[in-house]
Amino acid sequence: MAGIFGQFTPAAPEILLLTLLCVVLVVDLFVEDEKRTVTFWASLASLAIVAWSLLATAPDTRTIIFDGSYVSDALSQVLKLMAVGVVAVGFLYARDYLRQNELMKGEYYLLGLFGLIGMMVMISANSLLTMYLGLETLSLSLYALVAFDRDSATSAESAMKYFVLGAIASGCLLYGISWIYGSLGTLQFDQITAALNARPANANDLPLWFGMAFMIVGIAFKFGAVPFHMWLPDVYQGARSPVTLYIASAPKLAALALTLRILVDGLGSLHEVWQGMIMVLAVLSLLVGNIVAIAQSNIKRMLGYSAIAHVGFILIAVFTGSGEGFAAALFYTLTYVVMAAAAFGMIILLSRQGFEAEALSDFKGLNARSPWFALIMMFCMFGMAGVPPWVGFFAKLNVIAAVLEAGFPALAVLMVLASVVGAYYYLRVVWYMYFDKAEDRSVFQADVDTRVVLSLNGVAILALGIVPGWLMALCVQVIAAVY
Amino acid sequence: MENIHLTIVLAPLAAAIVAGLFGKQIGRAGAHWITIVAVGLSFVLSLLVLKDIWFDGGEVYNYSVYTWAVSDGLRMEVGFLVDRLTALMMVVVTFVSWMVHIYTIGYMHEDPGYQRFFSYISLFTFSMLMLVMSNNFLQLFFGWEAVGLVSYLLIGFWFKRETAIFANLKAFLVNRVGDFGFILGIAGVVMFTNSLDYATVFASGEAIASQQIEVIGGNPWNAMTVICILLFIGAMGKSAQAPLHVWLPDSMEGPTPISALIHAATMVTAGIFMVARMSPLYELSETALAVVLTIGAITAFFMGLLGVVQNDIKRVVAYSTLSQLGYMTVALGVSAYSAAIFHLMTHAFFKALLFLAAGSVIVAMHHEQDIRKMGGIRRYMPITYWTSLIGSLALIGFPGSAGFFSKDALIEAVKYSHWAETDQLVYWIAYLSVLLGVFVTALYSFRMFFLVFHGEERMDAEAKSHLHETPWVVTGPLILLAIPSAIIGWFTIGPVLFGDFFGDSIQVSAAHDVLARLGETFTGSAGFIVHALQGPAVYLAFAGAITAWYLYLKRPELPGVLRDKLSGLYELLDRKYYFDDLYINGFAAWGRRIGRLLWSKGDEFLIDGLLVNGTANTVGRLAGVLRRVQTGYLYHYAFAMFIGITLILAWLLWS
Amino acid sequence: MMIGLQHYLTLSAVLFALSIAGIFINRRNLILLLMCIELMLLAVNFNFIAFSRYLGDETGQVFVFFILTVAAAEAAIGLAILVVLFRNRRSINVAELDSMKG
Amino acid sequence: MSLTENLLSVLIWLPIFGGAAVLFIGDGGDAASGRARQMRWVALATSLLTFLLSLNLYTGFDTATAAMQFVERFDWIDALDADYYLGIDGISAPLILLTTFITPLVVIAGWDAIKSRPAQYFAAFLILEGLMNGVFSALDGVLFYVLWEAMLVPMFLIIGVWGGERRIYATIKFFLYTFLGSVLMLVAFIYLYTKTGTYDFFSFMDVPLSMLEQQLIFIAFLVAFAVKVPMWPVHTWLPDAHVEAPTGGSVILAAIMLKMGGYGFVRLSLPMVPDGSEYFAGMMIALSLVAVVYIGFVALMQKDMKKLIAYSSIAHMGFVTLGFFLVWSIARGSGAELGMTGGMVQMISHGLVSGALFLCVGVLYDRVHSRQIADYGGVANTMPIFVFFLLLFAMANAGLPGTSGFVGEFMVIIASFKANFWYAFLAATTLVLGAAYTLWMVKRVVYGDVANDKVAALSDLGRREFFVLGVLALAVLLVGLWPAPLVEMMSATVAQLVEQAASTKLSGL
Repeated sequence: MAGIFGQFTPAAPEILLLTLLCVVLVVDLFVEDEKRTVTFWASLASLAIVAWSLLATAPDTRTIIFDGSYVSDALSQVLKLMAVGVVAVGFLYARDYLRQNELMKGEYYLLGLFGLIGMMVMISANSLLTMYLGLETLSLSLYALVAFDRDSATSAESAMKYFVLGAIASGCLLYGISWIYGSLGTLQFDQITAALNARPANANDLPLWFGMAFMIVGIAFKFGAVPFHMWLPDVYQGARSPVTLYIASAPKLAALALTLRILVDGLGSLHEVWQGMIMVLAVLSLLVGNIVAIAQSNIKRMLGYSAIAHVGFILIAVFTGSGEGFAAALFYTLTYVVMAAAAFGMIILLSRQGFEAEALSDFKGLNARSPWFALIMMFCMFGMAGVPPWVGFFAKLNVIAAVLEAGFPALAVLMVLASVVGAYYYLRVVWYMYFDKAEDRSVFQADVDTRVVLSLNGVAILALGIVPGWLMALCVQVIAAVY
Repeated sequence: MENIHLTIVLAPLAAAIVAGLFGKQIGRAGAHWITIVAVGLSFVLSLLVLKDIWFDGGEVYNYSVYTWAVSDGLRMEVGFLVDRLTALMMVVVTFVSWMVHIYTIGYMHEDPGYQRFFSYISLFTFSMLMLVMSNNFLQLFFGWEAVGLVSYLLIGFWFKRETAIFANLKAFLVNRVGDFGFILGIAGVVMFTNSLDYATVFASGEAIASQQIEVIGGNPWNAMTVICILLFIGAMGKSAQAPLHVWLPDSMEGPTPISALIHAATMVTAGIFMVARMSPLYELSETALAVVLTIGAITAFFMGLLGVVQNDIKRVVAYSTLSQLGYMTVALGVSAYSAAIFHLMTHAFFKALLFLAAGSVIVAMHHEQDIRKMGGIRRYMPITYWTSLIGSLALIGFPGSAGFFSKDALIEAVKYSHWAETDQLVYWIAYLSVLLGVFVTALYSFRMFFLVFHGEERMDAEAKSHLHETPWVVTGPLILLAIPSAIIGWFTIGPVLFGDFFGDSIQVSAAHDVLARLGETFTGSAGFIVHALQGPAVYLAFAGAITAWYLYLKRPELPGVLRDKLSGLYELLDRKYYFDDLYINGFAAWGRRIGRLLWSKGDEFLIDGLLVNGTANTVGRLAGVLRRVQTGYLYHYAFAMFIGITLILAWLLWS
Repeated sequence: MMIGLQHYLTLSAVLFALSIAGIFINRRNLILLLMCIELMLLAVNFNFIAFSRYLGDETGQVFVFFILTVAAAEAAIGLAILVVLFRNRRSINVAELDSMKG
Repeated sequence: MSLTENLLSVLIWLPIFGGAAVLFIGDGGDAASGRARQMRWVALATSLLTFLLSLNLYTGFDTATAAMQFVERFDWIDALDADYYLGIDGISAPLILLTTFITPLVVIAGWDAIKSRPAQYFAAFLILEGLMNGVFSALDGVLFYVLWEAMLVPMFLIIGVWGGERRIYATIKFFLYTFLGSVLMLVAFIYLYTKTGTYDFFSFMDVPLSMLEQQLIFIAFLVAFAVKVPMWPVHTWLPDAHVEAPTGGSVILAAIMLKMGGYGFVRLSLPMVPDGSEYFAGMMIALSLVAVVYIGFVALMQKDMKKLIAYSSIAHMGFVTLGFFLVWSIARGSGAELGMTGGMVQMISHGLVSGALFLCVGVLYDRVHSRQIADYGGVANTMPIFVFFLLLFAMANAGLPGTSGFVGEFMVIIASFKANFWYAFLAATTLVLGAAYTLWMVKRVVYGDVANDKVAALSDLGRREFFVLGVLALAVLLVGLWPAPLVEMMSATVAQLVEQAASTKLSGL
């Protein structure tokens, strides 16, 4: 590879993806609707290539290119691989749904790939500029994705909300960036850190803090942390399920990168300052997410609120500002993405021609219809609820451990109590599936490959819970390698 | 010898199991044969044991059969202590039980639960033997509860009868109240000796008596007193001492044979036996003895009175049992343990006899138990008549009868007891009630006797038509029981009371040893009779009998008149001093009320309603409120973000 | 008086605040929202230019170019969504976008 | 992987995989199908095999030592220093035996009583068995917690799927109640982990802790275990869960799951935070006595048989906690072990007796489909054999000597007298109360004349029911007449436990 890309080898995956994407774009122009699966397979193929290139070009050390605005390190490798993987899985789950609903357009896949580029850029960003560009690439494709069912009023509405609020958020981020730039005179994270350490003790930090506050707004919005979460439930509910799946899974990885890069790579030395803000956001998300989710009757919306709660956990892990904390956050995000993919995969599986299985009650009696997929969904629910032996438990375990290490026992207690409250709405899904009579007994229309992958995805939640060791070790190594 | 002991105990158990579990297979005859043979075997072997230990001067056996459990140095074992006291009890128990077995063949012959009944009474024999042969408190408690269980089963034997199943529940619960004290007493023993074994405990009696225990903070009591009283509470339950007597009269709901066996001869005397067995402990606590004495005296007199107004033939006998148990307890209270045991033995014979006789009448009357519907039965049932005459005479203490010796010795013991010096009040209570008790006893016994066997025949013609003597299986035991009731006193009083029959099995401190003092003047049975004729007791007995004759044969209308004249007293007696009302409408009802209160107010309202579901509902409501914030309006969302920004900035400036 | 950095910063801050206020005060139509967003980005640009001039460092101005581009793309997407919305709703009234709530 | 070395693992995984196999075989959607029959036999075979293998625990058990036996230890999660660490001692071995003994009976009892989704039913029980064995043998915090929580899931489904009318309320309540309890235990574990850097129980026991730490940790443990036991006032989930659960569920719940709480106290609270435990001992004793008396009265007034037995369970478990927390109020070597042994024996006995009683109620329920006492009366006329067993178990429940119920109560009462007369006094009230509520129920259900034609139509025990109850009856009598082997099995461990409880961890600071 190095031969072709030379010094840009670390960026090879992005470059490849972009090229392949254009190819897919062109191909898509020439296939008519009933052969759309070609686009699908093409996208999958390109994703495979990207994944391979990721592995092939993995630098053994932290390398910075493009004049210090682009970094490739262990963290980026892991996050990118995960992103590629989960996007691919999402594409697969989406296929049958799209076909059944006459939505089998190339746009879904193309926008998905564009979004992926955005994520990868964010993940590898080493300067605020790169970060902003990646973020916008991702956000713009997401806005479009949400609205891509042109005949759905709700999609359009949620897209509009998402767009406007997202614009505000990026505006805030930019404004923050401008202040940071103004007070430090640079955009690159490592230089920012250097400048921070170099600045005189008596310097007036107010502009810095001011800028940082606005940047945190941007981060919080991307993650959907309270009170910047308002868009999230509506978008989850309004978008078509495959889109929701996409939004709910991969972007969280990018958001984590965003957070870590800015707050740790860049502003790590201001830890004491941003710690407080993050904690407030995190605790609010934890409580609001878990409590409001109870009142939901639409499962996509419910999962939206549950996502907010999970974000609370992730942010708390970051808030500790310790290596354990970051490792825990990483582990949490990775596993959460797996669970979210499976959960929305199930929703897609239950949906069919002209029927969106988004009401909680649509899961009633699933055990009678398909014991196996009821089991899978149960895995997802207990996994998200943090009940062992499913992997979600270990995610929470790590975070709590980090919190206690950092010396906040009260916070730990609050977290576990919140997750008890949360357990209720996950249990309700299980109860609908197992204890109630089925309302419709129609058979699923998904193809074998989807079923297999979905099953593996669900089983992974359990398997990772029984042998979480290697993944934890990996997260610890990655974090150790970077920070 | 050990094997013999084991056989004595296990034979009835085996028989009970066979008759109980394989009743169908072995049939009715099989059931009664196997049990009768087994119990007979136990009886014969018990005689052997008694002979060996009494005449051949065999040694006392005290050994452990197997270790139940060991924890923290406390050995909990199952073992036998066979000394003279035990041997005597064994003989009495097995003999009466054997008689009752035989009798049952006739009494229950048409009952569907035939096999079950035999299995139960054999099981009872086993339990009772375990109780008397125990050499430690654990096994004592085991036997104690086991006999209680069998009594529960047998009182409720006719479980279709509402009254019967009420009575057996009542019996079990009242006994449990006693056991409540009993187990605490055992715990106390363990606390101070860290052992359950009689020998060890008795050996350290002095040590216990020298210690104090603070039950109510601030005023320590003598440990021995506490322990003895607690144990005695158990005895009060089993031996139906006031105020825990209420179960015994109701227990008459059970078939008559068990009334004879369990509720007259053996089980109810377990308490007496227990206290006698614990004599080394009781001797060390004046207070405990005083309590025993008072309770016994009260029971002896007042329960006797109740017998006068009863019309159910069995209930009359039951109340007489109560009062006789009172007598025994009194004897314990004056440290005349051997007298108590002696009376226990004679009482076992003549009371069993009376019950069985009553049963024989009941059978003949086709389960009619109301003595007002009887009369003049003498003509039809000569054997029953004569045997029950012997029984009644023994009961009232007619000179020469078994009851006479035991009861008179007992009264003498009270009269000359050490209480005369130490505590006048207790002394007079005891002495008077045993004396007056004699009169009362005679009165109700002969009231019943005359009403049943003499006077005009009040039963309807139908009943009269097939009124005839009962078969030999019924009369046989009557005769066999009549013999000891008549004569056994004559032969045994010497050795048992004044001889050194009991040896070390009963220990009496010299100061208390009234029997020894009486013994100095004792010149054989005949002399005893002569001596007794100078005392008031015998004449009181005659007086009672004569009154009965006058009231119920000579002037049958008088009782009615008296009842109207003394209606208040009659009411009191008829309602049994309102004990039942107190317990049923008082304790039981309040217990249920408390339960309902705690349940509905405590559990359902407070804990579940407010705390548990309350929290859940609060969270739910909170969710309902919070979700309203999500109005769906873009500008509200934007506003929320704006708030967020300002908050963060505020936080920043503030920190 | 000489116009210095803080004046620029103040101006951009005012613009920024105005744009946010505009977003949540305006209850009529979406076009206004889009304009507010543009305004917001311009405020940011103002900041960047001012800083870059002040620091004598071009990065800020480069950034501004990127922002302008992105802003254009953003506007395009925003309008596209607006069109879709109008096709489905026959209205672009912000106060009617409340089919999803709670 | 030889059997003796990895016996515990076998006891954990054999039932779990057996359960998976049962799920795999399935029931063809019809309880009567041949498929279902195979499935049942597989389930039975698995549980029986597990039981037979578990007997090795008894035969191979060394009663002389208090050390862990049958130990297995492999690395599990290096990142957390959490190991797959198993081992048993005198307090866990009997409980494992109890588990493996009860489960086959439950399988047999549910044989044809379960009509809907039998495969999932039996699978749930088998998996549950494996998890419970795991809880009793886990010696690593994470492993323990994982199994402890995982246990809830099958039970949650068992109650929810096969339960009665209010099953959903009951099962959600059960899950959240117990979940709430255990998460605090998790926090405590993690806190100890931050102190020791490992989840090994023994390092938890060795690490010195300040009084405040110990008190807080004790409370965290307390919430977890008090809910499981359950102790007053966190007991209210139990009656609902019991009433709504299917017979098998109630049996497992009462016989084994409640024991988790008591086990937790002796395995974790006492040795890990001795000073904290001592500090709260008074409160614990008080709560235990409240359970005995208060609950005794409440049980008296129950109209529902299952509810009555459930409440009596609470009262009996009161004896367990009482026995455990007497340790500090008794002079060493004069009964502290007695109380603790009594508590342990009481757990085993209660497992047998309450399980048997729930099975008895199940027998009636299968025939009449009512748990209301009022719907019965005079059952003795139609079901003599059944009544024989019911009476036996009722008497055991009332603590009659000769039955297992007596052993524990006797020891605990004696020990508590040594501690304080009034402890013993209140504890002994169970003699009256226990007899009252148990026998009053028996009176109303069993005795009297035939109450209605449903009772008249009752048929006596079938072969399977007879076998199940018979086996339990034998066990009850065996423990009652000769508890020595059981007590001996525990003695060494109990002695060491008293040591640990009486020693202080403050000095290490």
